[in-house]
Amino acid sequence: AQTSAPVAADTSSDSAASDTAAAEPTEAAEAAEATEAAGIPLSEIKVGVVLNTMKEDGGWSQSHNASFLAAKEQLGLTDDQMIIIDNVPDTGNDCANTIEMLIGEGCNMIFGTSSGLTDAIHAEAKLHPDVYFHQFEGVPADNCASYSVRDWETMFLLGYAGAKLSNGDKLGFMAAQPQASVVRAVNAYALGAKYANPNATVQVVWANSWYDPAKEKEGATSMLASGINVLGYHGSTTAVAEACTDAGAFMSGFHIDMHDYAPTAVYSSHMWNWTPLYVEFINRAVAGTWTGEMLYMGIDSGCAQLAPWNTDIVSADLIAELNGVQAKLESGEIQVFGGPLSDNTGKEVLAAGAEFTNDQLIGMMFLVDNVIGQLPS
Amino acid sequence: MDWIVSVVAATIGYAAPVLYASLGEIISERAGVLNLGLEGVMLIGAVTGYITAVESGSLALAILATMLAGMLTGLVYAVLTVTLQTNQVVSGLALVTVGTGLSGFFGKPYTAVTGLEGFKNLAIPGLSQIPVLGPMLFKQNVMVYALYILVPLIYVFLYKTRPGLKLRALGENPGALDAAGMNVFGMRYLYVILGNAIVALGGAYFTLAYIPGWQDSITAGKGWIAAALVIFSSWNPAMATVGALIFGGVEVLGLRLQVLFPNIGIPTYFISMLPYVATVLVLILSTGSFRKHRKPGPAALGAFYDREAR
Amino acid sequence: MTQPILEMRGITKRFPGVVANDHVDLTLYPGEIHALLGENGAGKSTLMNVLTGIYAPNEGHIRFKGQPVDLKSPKSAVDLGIGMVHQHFKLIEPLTVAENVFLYSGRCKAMLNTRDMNQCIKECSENLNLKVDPNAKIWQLSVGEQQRVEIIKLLFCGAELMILDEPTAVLTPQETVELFKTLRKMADQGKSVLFITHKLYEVMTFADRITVLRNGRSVDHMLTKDTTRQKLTNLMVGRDVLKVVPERDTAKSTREVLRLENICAMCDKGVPALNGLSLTIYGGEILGIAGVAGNGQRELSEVIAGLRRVTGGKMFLNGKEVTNLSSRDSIKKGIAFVPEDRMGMGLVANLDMVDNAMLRDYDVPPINRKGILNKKEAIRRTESFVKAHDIKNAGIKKPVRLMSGGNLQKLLIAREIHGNPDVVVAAYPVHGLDIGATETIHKVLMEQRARGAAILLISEDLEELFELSDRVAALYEGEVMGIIPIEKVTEEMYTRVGSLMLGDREESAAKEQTGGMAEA
Amino acid sequence: MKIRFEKREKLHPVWKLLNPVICIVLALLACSFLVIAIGKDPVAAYGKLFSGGFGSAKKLSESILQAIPLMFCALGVSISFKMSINNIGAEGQYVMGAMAATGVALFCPWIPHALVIPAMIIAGFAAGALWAMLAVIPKAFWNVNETIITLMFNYVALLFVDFLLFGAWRDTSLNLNYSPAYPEYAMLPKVFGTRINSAIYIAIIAAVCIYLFFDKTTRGYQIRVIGSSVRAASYAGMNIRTNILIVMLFSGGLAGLAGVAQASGAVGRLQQNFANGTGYTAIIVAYLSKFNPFTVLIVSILFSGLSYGSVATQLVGVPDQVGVVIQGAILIFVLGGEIFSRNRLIITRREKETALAKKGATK
Ligand SMILES: Nc1ncnc2c1ncn2[C@@H]1O[C@H](COP(=O)(O)OP(=O)(O)OP(=O)(O)O)[C@@H](O)[C@H]1O
Ligand SMILES: Nc1ncnc2c1ncn2[C@@H]1O[C@H](COP(=O)(O)OP(=O)(O)OP(=O)(O)O)[C@@H](O)[C@H]1O
Ligand SMILES: [Mg+2]
Ligand SMILES: [Mg+2]
Repeated sequence: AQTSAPVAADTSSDSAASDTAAAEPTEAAEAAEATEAAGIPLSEIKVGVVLNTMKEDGGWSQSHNASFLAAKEQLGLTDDQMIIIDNVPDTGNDCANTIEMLIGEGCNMIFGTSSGLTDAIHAEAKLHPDVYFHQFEGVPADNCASYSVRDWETMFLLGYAGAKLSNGDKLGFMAAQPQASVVRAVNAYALGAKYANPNATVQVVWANSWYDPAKEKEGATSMLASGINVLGYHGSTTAVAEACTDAGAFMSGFHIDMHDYAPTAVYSSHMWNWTPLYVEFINRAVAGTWTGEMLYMGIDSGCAQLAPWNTDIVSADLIAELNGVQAKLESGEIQVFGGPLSDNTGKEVLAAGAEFTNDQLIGMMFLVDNVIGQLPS
Repeated sequence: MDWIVSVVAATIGYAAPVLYASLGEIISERAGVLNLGLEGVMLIGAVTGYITAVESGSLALAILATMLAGMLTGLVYAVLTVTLQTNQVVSGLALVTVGTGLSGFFGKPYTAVTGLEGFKNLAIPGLSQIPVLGPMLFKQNVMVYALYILVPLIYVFLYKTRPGLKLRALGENPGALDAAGMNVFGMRYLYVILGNAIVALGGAYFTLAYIPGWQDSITAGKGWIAAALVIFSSWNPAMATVGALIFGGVEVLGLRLQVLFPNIGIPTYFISMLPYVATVLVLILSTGSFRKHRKPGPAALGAFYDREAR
Repeated sequence: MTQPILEMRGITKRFPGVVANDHVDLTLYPGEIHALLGENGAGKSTLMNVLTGIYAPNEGHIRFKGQPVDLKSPKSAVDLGIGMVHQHFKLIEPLTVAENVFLYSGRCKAMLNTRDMNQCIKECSENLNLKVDPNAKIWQLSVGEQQRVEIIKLLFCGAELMILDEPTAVLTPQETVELFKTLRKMADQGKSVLFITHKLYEVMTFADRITVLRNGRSVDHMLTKDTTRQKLTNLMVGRDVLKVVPERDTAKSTREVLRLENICAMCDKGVPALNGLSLTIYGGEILGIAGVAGNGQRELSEVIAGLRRVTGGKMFLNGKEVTNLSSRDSIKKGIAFVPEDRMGMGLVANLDMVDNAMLRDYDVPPINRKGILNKKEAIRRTESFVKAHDIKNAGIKKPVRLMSGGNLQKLLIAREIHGNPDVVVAAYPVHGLDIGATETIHKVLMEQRARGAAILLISEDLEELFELSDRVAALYEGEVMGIIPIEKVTEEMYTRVGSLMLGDREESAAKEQTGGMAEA
Repeated sequence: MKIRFEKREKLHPVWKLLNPVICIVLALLACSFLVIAIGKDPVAAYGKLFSGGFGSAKKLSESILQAIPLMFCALGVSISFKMSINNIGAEGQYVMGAMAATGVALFCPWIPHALVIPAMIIAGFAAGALWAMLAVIPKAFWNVNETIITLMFNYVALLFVDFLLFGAWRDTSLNLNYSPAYPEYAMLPKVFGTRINSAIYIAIIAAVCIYLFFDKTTRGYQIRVIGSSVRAASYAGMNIRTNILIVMLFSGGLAGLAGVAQASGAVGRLQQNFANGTGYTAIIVAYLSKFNPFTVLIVSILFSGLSYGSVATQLVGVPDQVGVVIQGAILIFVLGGEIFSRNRLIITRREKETALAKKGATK
């Protein structure tokens, strides 16, 4: 078992802690310490959720909100058994305050859906040892689990399709900010494109803002104007869809099925489905097998999904080809971030045959060699 | 050449909402009422336009509703600053707060509601065939075309008509107009309301033409840029157009630089600062006291008019 | 007599702390030129502002052409045909003369045509003999020219009842004559003219009837032919005024304190305002500055006080060159300044008396003790000011904006002479003050003179200048036209200084003075 | 009917006090219509709002904790507004202060541990002050409008901090645009028994100092004079340029301290969008407090309680934006209500207007 990670833990103990945490769900194997904990009857479960943006944000929080509601439905929880608070800033004291409020309302399972909430969740977890905390991509602790969804397999597929749809070797990618999760998506997209076409490159443009639709549209337009006709996207506005529609170009969507934003442009979208994760956590709590560990799910468990291929854009042949690639991904035949990998400055970041650790995946901060663009140093 | 055409065309599209806001603010400031609440008014306009468009399916109705909402904020602002004689700087900031809050409040159910056919780019037959200029100027959306009419209209109104003459006088010396029997309060109400209607259109540009769609704080600070441009423009709609294009151009080029020179070595964050830095520089260069003939702005700007004050 | 065009009855207007009009009556007949007379602050402008609908009266009623009228706003007055030239001009600075006039004219079409407008104003100004360039922007004009624009505005737009509030303060005597010729013509056409002035000579020469206000009350009205200057003065002041020229030694001082050599300076608009002005002031004398307002008086006082940079020339204080002193240094070197703009510049309205009393030496001991204010000393000093000059106040910790004009000026001058300055610059020190306060201020100036200070006194009132000054210098377009020693005040002195004020230099003045003034 | 205002000389002190209270009540009433408009119960919403912010000792202490950076920013803003310098750049100055403090806490290992906190305070103050002074140099030297420039500096500051957080200063162990966490010795001690940190003492001391500064020093005196009348100030030989810079030194410095207090007192690292609008709320707080430093402290707590409490309104289905609207509405109503303490409102009916002639409307 591990010591609980202190709020202000220095980096070395952080990584030590997460090394012991498993990357895959390994419930029973390590459940020894949890056996004494009797389960909570399902009727006494009360879930408190902290969303960092508005639950109608057309992206991140919307996907979580929908997943929580689906989980509630699936498990037959009553309305009283789940409180969802949205628009709680990652930064500052608001999160801690909100969690206090939720616990005050009787919640015994707390979920924070942004990695930015890590510090607050850790602090609160220490104060309330009898409450189960869950944080997105955080550091697990005694009563604090961490979870995420592998989005790189779907992004790889979208990149693969993009390269096939492209009129040349060059693709584009409109990205909000160079945060690790975004960087990871860009890289997976580029690697997918390269898998389809060894000469494919991906031009990335950063809006440097989480929320500036005008800028995102202009960034997309600037790539389309340079002759690129396929864009990858990581963000939650409709602006890029608009630009692609105007230019008659193609794009992949993110967060939710963006088909409706631009029926002629979106060839498919990466979609989140957190429901299996949330159902799993609640079930474990009921069964008394809940542990503070890292839970990662991916395309195989249905947590990362692709929206149906847009048959107006993607030919039946290509769909068949893509299904083949997807099968290889699910079987593990293709490792998205398998060595050897080098970044776009020529440095080798992963030796042949090696694999990234969980930490390295979470904190990915390099662009693979066929990405054109730069990260702040 | 194509590259230049596409940059200019994009610049115009990018400058349009800022220009709407600047034009509205010029009208209001010419009347002597400083309104720093542009950001709030734009957001209210943006959300109203979007909700109306989604609910009614009519863009014309949406534009009408936007202007009405802008007028309503103008009315509130006029009551505050003209009748209740409040500090205009702080009232403007209050308007930003309220506008942000209200638009978020009412826009919440409409966030990421999709499927609205906004104003599409329309090539004007004939004009858009003119080489170079055609694709730059005449493949835009209707709200941009409206500006092609609005800017000269406001210009002529201000400098060539009698009501425009009165408006110019109003911001300089309301006491003079009042003594001559003109309705200073009424005119201020009128122009603040009118100005805000135009500012609100700047917000609706985002939700009806540029994106279309609603998101919290969708204007992302453009209202403040517009306030700066008004000073730069010396309260002249023609110069405001130039200013908006400079701002739009810097922003557009900043993004294109990432494509043109992906390995430029300057962190993109510094390129993102360019529009703000440019705004500061332009303000200093155009209004600094080292300039011989600088226009300090309407003399009565920011001061409430009280007939019995000395 | 015919029916009056205007009757004002029982007009009362209160401002916080002042009753500006206290049951004032005024009657006006068609075809007459009527003078409204009164000391500064008597309530003349207030009454006119009530008449033009700018101020809402607390009590009283008005009949116009026999009908009761309710002047809710200036618009109602304009609709009735009441027009006014205000004491403080109502002009739009960045607009041209023509635009300013047409702005108010019903003759203005919806679309502006600059050429027609200019042409029209040019003709009009030529007819009226009031020369201005229709295309000039107002801010480029001198105060005199601006006054002309105001008059053109009034006459151009036409009105049944024309009110002119001190129209002649900045006009030359010749222009004054022309103006009244025009007004008389209008009166002969049946219009009525109501004008305000402090110059008894104009009243006696041009008015048909006179109403006198004192302390906000209408004290009397009469036909001009039934009265004399002496009677009017007594009515205005409320007691017999004995012309006592203050006692003063005639011993000439020769200790040169302040000398200006060829001073040039710009006004705020960047136009030259002082053009090679030279002056010397001796210790123990009062040098009066005469001149039509706007001829560089303000710039002159500010240059001496270190508030305005000179662009040429030199200034010497006690023999040492001090050109372009900062205002901080000028205070430290003993130059006191009573500015014309009391509340805006000399005092801070929102601060209390104590804060205001230390405005000029907050920075030096004993008030400043290593960056900490010595409040005790400041309070002691304020109290001594109050005692010495009998300053009425609501409490020395109350904002001075609550004080009356006379008491403000007493506070200001007490502060300025504190510490016995070498030089005292006093710009229009008694403007707007009642007789009592005026006497106090004059007494203080004479005391300073006796102490040996060099005093520069700027005033538009020649009588005041002649009364107090040892010598009077006339200023015209930023130059000294001539300096006249005052020994005995005669009628001839007025004409002599008057013609200097018009820009006739001393040499040529003797020949021309007869022409201009005799007619008047 | 005709409505006009007539100046009144003085107002009974009770009314003077009551005026803002009435305005706040009216603002809350007006906002309750919003809640009704979306079909919710305003009483329940306000109940949650106030109990969420002030309902228990714990909640009150949380609100005070949240108020600390707001206090610093509002104190800073109020001194610049007192001189009629519209510094709306507190947001950026705050962030710059936090950035400098982080630099000291994480990247200056040579500083002895005991001196780290003092060094952070000095660095935070200096960074905020420098950023503020830089923004008013155009004002001081060329008389360029400072309102807009201070605002533009906010965007630049935020982007600069983003640049660090996404690059050199990123905590590489996390998928976060955050700096690494501060070491324990860089954290401000807590006020005993609560989560409130000791920066509150600094805020109170700062308020006292500001009060004494304006009342007792020649510099404060100069600023008061300049704030009321620039002409009188130059007449008295005050160097306006120097004073602008000095005022912004303190104004920005205090906002910088907000960054230190939040980073080292509450959060323990630098984060993206760190100030989260506090710099703008501070302007409202400063104005409502009429720039009185002690009132600033109280109003800050009130406002942070409102924003905390607004989270709780979600429990009854009312979006939290209602909190922001209420803050703005309170400002608008208090601003608009001020006229009634300077004037009396006179409403006359048409028929009565002529009667006014004889009667005399007021005594
Ligand atoms: N708007 C105002 N607010 C407050 N007090 C005023 C106002 N206007 C005039 N007063 C006061 O009313 C009194 C009369 O002022 P008014 O201007 O009518 O005098 P006046 O006779 O025109 O003097 P002058 O010869 O100096 O022009 C003065 O005490 C003045 O201070
Ligand atoms: N009305 C005003 N309101 C606010 N700020 C002003 C105003 N007038 C001037 N300033 C500012 O004060 C600055 C400097 O004024 P100051 O009087 O100190 O100038 P100065 O005397 O030339 O300075 P120095 O003595 O250092 O040369 C101006 O550039 C301007 O930015
Ligand atoms: Mg007068
Ligand atoms: Mg100076």
